[in-house]
Amino acid sequence: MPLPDQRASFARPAAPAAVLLKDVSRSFADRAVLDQINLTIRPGEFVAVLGPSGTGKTTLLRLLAGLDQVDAGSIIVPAVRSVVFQEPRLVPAKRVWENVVLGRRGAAARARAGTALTEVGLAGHADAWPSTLSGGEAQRVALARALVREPGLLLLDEPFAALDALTRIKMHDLVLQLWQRHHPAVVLVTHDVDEAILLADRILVLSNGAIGVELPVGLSKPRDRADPLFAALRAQLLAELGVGASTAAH
Amino acid sequence: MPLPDQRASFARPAAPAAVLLKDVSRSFADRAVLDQINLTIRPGEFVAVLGPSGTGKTTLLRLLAGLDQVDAGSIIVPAVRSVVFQEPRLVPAKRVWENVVLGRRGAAARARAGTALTEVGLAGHADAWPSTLSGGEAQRVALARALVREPGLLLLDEPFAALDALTRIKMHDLVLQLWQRHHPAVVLVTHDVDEAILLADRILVLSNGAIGVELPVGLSKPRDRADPLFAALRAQLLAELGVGASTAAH
Amino acid sequence: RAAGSRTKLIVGTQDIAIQETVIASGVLDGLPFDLQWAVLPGPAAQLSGLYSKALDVGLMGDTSLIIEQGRAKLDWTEENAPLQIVAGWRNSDRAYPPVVTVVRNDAKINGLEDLRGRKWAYNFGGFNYLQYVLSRLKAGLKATDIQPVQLTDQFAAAAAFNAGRTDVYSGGLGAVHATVEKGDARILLISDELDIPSLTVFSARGDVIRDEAKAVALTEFLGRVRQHWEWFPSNLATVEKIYIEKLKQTPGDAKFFAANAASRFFPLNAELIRREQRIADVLFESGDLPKKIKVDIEFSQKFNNATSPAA
Amino acid sequence: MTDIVSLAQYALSPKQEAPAAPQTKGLVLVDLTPRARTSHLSAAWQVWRGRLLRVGSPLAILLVWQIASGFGFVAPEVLPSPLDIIAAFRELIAMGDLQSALPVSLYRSLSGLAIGGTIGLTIGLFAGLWRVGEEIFDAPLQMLRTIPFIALVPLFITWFGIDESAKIVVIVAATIFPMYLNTYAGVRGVDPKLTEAAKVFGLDARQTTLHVILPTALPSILLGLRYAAGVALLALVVAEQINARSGIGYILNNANMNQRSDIIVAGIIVYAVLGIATDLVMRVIERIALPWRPKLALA
Amino acid sequence: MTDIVSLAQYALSPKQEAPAAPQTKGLVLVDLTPRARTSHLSAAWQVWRGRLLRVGSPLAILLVWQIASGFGFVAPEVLPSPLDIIAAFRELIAMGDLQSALPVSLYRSLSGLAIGGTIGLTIGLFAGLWRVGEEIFDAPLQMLRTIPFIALVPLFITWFGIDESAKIVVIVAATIFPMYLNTYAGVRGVDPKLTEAAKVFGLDARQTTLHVILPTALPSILLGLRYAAGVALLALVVAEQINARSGIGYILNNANMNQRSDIIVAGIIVYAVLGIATDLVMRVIERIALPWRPKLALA
Ligand SMILES: Nc1ncnc2c1ncn2[C@@H]1O[C@H](COP(=O)(O)OP(=O)(O)OP(=O)(O)O)[C@@H](O)[C@H]1O
Ligand SMILES: Nc1ncnc2c1ncn2[C@@H]1O[C@H](COP(=O)(O)OP(=O)(O)OP(=O)(O)O)[C@@H](O)[C@H]1O
Ligand SMILES: [Mg+2]
Ligand SMILES: [Mg+2]
Repeated sequence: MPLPDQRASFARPAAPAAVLLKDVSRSFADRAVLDQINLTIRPGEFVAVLGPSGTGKTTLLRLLAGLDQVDAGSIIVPAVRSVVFQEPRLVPAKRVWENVVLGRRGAAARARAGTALTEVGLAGHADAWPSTLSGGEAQRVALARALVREPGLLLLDEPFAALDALTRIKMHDLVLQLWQRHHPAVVLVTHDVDEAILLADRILVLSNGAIGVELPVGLSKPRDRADPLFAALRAQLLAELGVGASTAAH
Repeated sequence: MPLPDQRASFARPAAPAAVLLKDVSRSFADRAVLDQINLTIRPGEFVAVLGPSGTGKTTLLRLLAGLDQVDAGSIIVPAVRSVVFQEPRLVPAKRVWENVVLGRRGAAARARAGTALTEVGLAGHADAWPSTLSGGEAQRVALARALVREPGLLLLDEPFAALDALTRIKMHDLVLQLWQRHHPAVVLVTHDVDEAILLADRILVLSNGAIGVELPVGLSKPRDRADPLFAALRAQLLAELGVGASTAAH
Repeated sequence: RAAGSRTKLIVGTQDIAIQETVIASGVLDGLPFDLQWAVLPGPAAQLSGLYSKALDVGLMGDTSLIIEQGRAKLDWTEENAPLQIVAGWRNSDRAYPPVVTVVRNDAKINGLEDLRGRKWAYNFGGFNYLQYVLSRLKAGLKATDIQPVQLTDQFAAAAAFNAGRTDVYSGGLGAVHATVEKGDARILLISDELDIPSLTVFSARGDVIRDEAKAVALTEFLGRVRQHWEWFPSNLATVEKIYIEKLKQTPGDAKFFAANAASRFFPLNAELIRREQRIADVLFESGDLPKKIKVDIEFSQKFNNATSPAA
Repeated sequence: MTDIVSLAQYALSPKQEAPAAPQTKGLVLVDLTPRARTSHLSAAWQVWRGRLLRVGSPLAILLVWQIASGFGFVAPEVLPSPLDIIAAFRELIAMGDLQSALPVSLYRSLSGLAIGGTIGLTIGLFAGLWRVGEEIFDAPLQMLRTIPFIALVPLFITWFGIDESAKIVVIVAATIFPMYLNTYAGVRGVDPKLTEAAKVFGLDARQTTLHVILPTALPSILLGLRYAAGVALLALVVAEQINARSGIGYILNNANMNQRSDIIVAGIIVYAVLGIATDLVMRVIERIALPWRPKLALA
Repeated sequence: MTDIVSLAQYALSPKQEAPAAPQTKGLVLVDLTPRARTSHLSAAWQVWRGRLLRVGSPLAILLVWQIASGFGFVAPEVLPSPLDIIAAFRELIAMGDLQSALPVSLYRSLSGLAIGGTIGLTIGLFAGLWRVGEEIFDAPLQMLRTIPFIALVPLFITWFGIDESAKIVVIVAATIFPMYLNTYAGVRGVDPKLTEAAKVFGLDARQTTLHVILPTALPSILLGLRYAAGVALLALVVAEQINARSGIGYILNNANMNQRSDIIVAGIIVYAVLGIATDLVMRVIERIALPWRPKLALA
């Protein structure tokens, strides 16, 4: 698999890049969770990140979001970013709609929240308190909150993990719509290989602190799971994740 | 699909049943989330529950766990129950191993926690604080905590949602092992249709406050995703969940 | 009481001044009973100590029992009087009046006639309050004719006066003497001009006075305190040192207070009782006492021999 | 259903789960069905037991007290009997002392609380939000809180005079700290996950404070207000030593000087009633200000 | 990295994100790379700024004060100058007053705190865990807290005598409430999700308390201890009116009666220092008892 030369693209700072990571490292308690990561993401590019549990996907997203600082290396990202965290992170003291337009008030904000909540199928819960939501509902509120903004970089940390198949498909469509409208760079962390292939332009597999594999997805959107290329990509990625065809079937 | 006559089986209380739900209803703010549910689960039976987000799966599990009370109907469950909640629910002030054997102390408990943590692949995190865990790690700790006990009923609320494919397979094996050893009745809530088919003896689809479909899984374990019966079941369940073959492929 | 066990007398004081000078005077040497001192500031604490039998003898002003008797639910009689004064003392030198009414010089008060409408600091209770009431009455003024500033103790009242927050102050001279000596204020009226006895007294519980052994001890104790008063004037330097070191007074204050404290016991005689009776009547008329009382039962003359052998 | 009070019922009294007969080879079953009618009655009983006990435990104290003094176990000088106290109340009301004291004292307390509480809240927010705020203000406030105002009345008079404002200054000084400490702790206790989210969504300092930190820290801030309200009442006893002619602190001080233990105890009871009233007001405020919180029963 | 103190740096000062040049059609980029060397220096500076400010703000007060009195803006009766205070300290130390006062007073405070704190903790746990506990104890304690002990010295003498124990009783009575209220609030604030988990895993009341509720409520309980420790010091002024011959409360009361405003201010400073010492001790206790909490800087 041809790895694009990160260093070369970084050497030309005028190149159209929304995200530039150079030799980024991050350690916790002397364990290097991320070890000299290099990564360039074009504006409007949709990148999916796969990788075993505890391998540093969330850590990478926190660095991109500006919530954590690198121990070494340099990092350039768009000024306006939006995040769906791995947990919903709703303010318990604010109603659902207030959480969606966090920081804004008034009828306009309320209307905007209403639209976003309708899109995620939660129009009826606009006035509820976060503590009364089901797991998937809370996750969709967090999604709505991230999508009402117009970020240059959209960071999604397993945003669909708590959703059933149908809702998940609807949310996929929603994210793709938004992406087609504003063209933010997107980094989507997921454990669902199919999801990654369905949505992303490029798929990274993180493991042992490094980007193990970097796969461009050459399929046109919308994509079809039945496409043989899809199946090939899936097999390749699953193998990369340690799940051979035999293991996958138990 | 032949629905077993719940009422009939309930009428014979001496019948070997681990869980007996009769006309169980539960409402929140006048919305009946569960509406006259009838359900019998045999000791040692593995039941998977599917259903759209916000349909009452967690509510059902809370009732079975004894954490919530029915508004109407009656409910009988084993005295010893164990739960993996939809969120990890780790005590932040206790180290990971102390969370696993919550309530017990001493070298024996410590050793037992160590074994359980090794099984979920977190031996190295035994002394960590919960706040330093990644999402999937926390979920596995919660799983370890549920599995160190010997319950008559094991309730699992999307316990593998935050796990990558490989870790997920390992955790499936772990749950099946435990199940084969102690034969608890198991109720597994999941959004992953394949997971349900791989693990369960019977699959329920919850929707609109009722058990819409009840499918026995007639496959012998271990199961093979490539089995045509498997594919048929999957298609049937996906259709039931509103995901036709066409939608599934986008 | 088991044979051989010594009588014990617990004496309350409001600060450590008197106990320190009594001890320093050496009069307690070879005391035939056990003496225990207890410091409880304020007359209320002294009375509580007495009532709860934590104290046998308490130190207070001579008006405290007047108020106590006036407030009592049951009328006091010779038999049931819970407390009686057993000794009283003050400095007999007019140059050291115990209580005074003082005016600030910047207030331009030349005589009693100028007191109308002034801010007047005093504290409630005891002969300080009496000084205020009698000064005001002497000036022919009602409480509504002035701006009364009532504070809980004379230290607060003095602080208000010294800081120039009031024009007039009634109470102990000690607390304002520095202002007077600086020339910022002058004395307008002393207690003797108002016929206020202003004695500091020891009060004992009725059952202590009736208890043979305790009464003997008390007699002995008062006799020795009398010796201490005799020792006192000729040992002012020692007293000053005690005041500076133990009470933390400034040297100037210590000099003043030592001279001021040089007292003698006054016999608890008919003359004193007559003056005290007038006080009780004034307090009744001013509305501060709910009932008319006879003060003679507040005085036990049983110990006069010990305090004033000549009388 | 996650009523926090039900913790007791849920977590700590397993007796509600009547074990059903073991049905299959050692598997013990329990019947979780609530007995509907019983539970209806028992809910009513719970509410009433609550009210009874809340009123009952002070009444029980009163009863023991009356019995003790009625049978002469306690001398009236040690503790006046309840009947004496009632007489004292009659006296206070007949003379108009109590009626005039309450508005005066409440006005002093409330204005002191308003000023001191605002200062404490502001500094608490500042120190909670910015490290530099903590560095500047924490030490002086830790010092302020241990200043024994009781021993400072003369100094207070020297500094602040003998007017109404001096009394309020005492209350202000006493209420700043509880408000500060709880606001500070509340702000620092806000889950960093939430402020991280606010940061990511571009909220500025003001917005983060207003929309995330304040609402989340509100329970702690209200606890501070609860304290401060109590302290504002207590400080009256000191404040009303300063040239007061009315007020409940004055009544107490005056009774003290006049050795009226019956009035002192009556004053304590007034204080106790005000304490309970404060508590009720705070419960109502908490109910209104924290609608998202699992409700604590008012009963 | 989720250091709670860094809230300020993270959420509220976006200036650390130096905007890089906009590179593509309106997409503004920022450079999040920390400037390594600068940040090393700035971390050290942060720590030192912290220490400086913490010591500096009290010192600044001192300086203003000395200047004010040195230039005669304030009369020495109104506020003795710092030099006067130093002289007063010399005097107190030379006479041995301070040296004897501190151990005596600390002993009284600590024993009162130990007893009162234990009672408050116990009742707080009881009321927090069981609704019936709240119903029984809350009203009496809400009453207790507003009792103005300052005005009750005579009654205290009547009830508890004039021994050492009476002094400690005053402190006990004063420390129960802060401990109670914060324990209660802490227990009630424990996330019901955690107690639910404990219930499901079969923990009984004792285990749930020990393993889930106490550790989770500990921050709040320690806040209560912080309060109670402060109150235990303050109550000395009242306690040491009862037949005391030494102690810092006694020194203050005595200075009050002898109009030594320099000693009063010295006493206030002793109190302030004790307040800061308490704070430091509590910080250490918090550090040790709450290892799982994002660390608050000690500096
Ligand atoms: N604050 C922290 N302190 C110590 N260790 C941490 C901290 N945050 C994360 N880690 C560790 O770093 C590793 C990577 O965590 P991260 O959350 O990035 O994993 P992840 O790839 O998102 O995993 P998952 O898929 O389970 O969410 C984990 O082993 C975790 O325990
Ligand atoms: N305490 C509550 N108060 C009010 N409504 C509630 C409460 N708990 C749950 N609900 C509502 O009940 C419905 C069912 O919730 P539940 O958690 O059972 O859904 P779920 O099937 O588990 O969904 P998910 O797959 O998203 O976890 C939701 O719409 C939720 O908003
Ligand atoms: Mg993660
Ligand atoms: Mg759920």
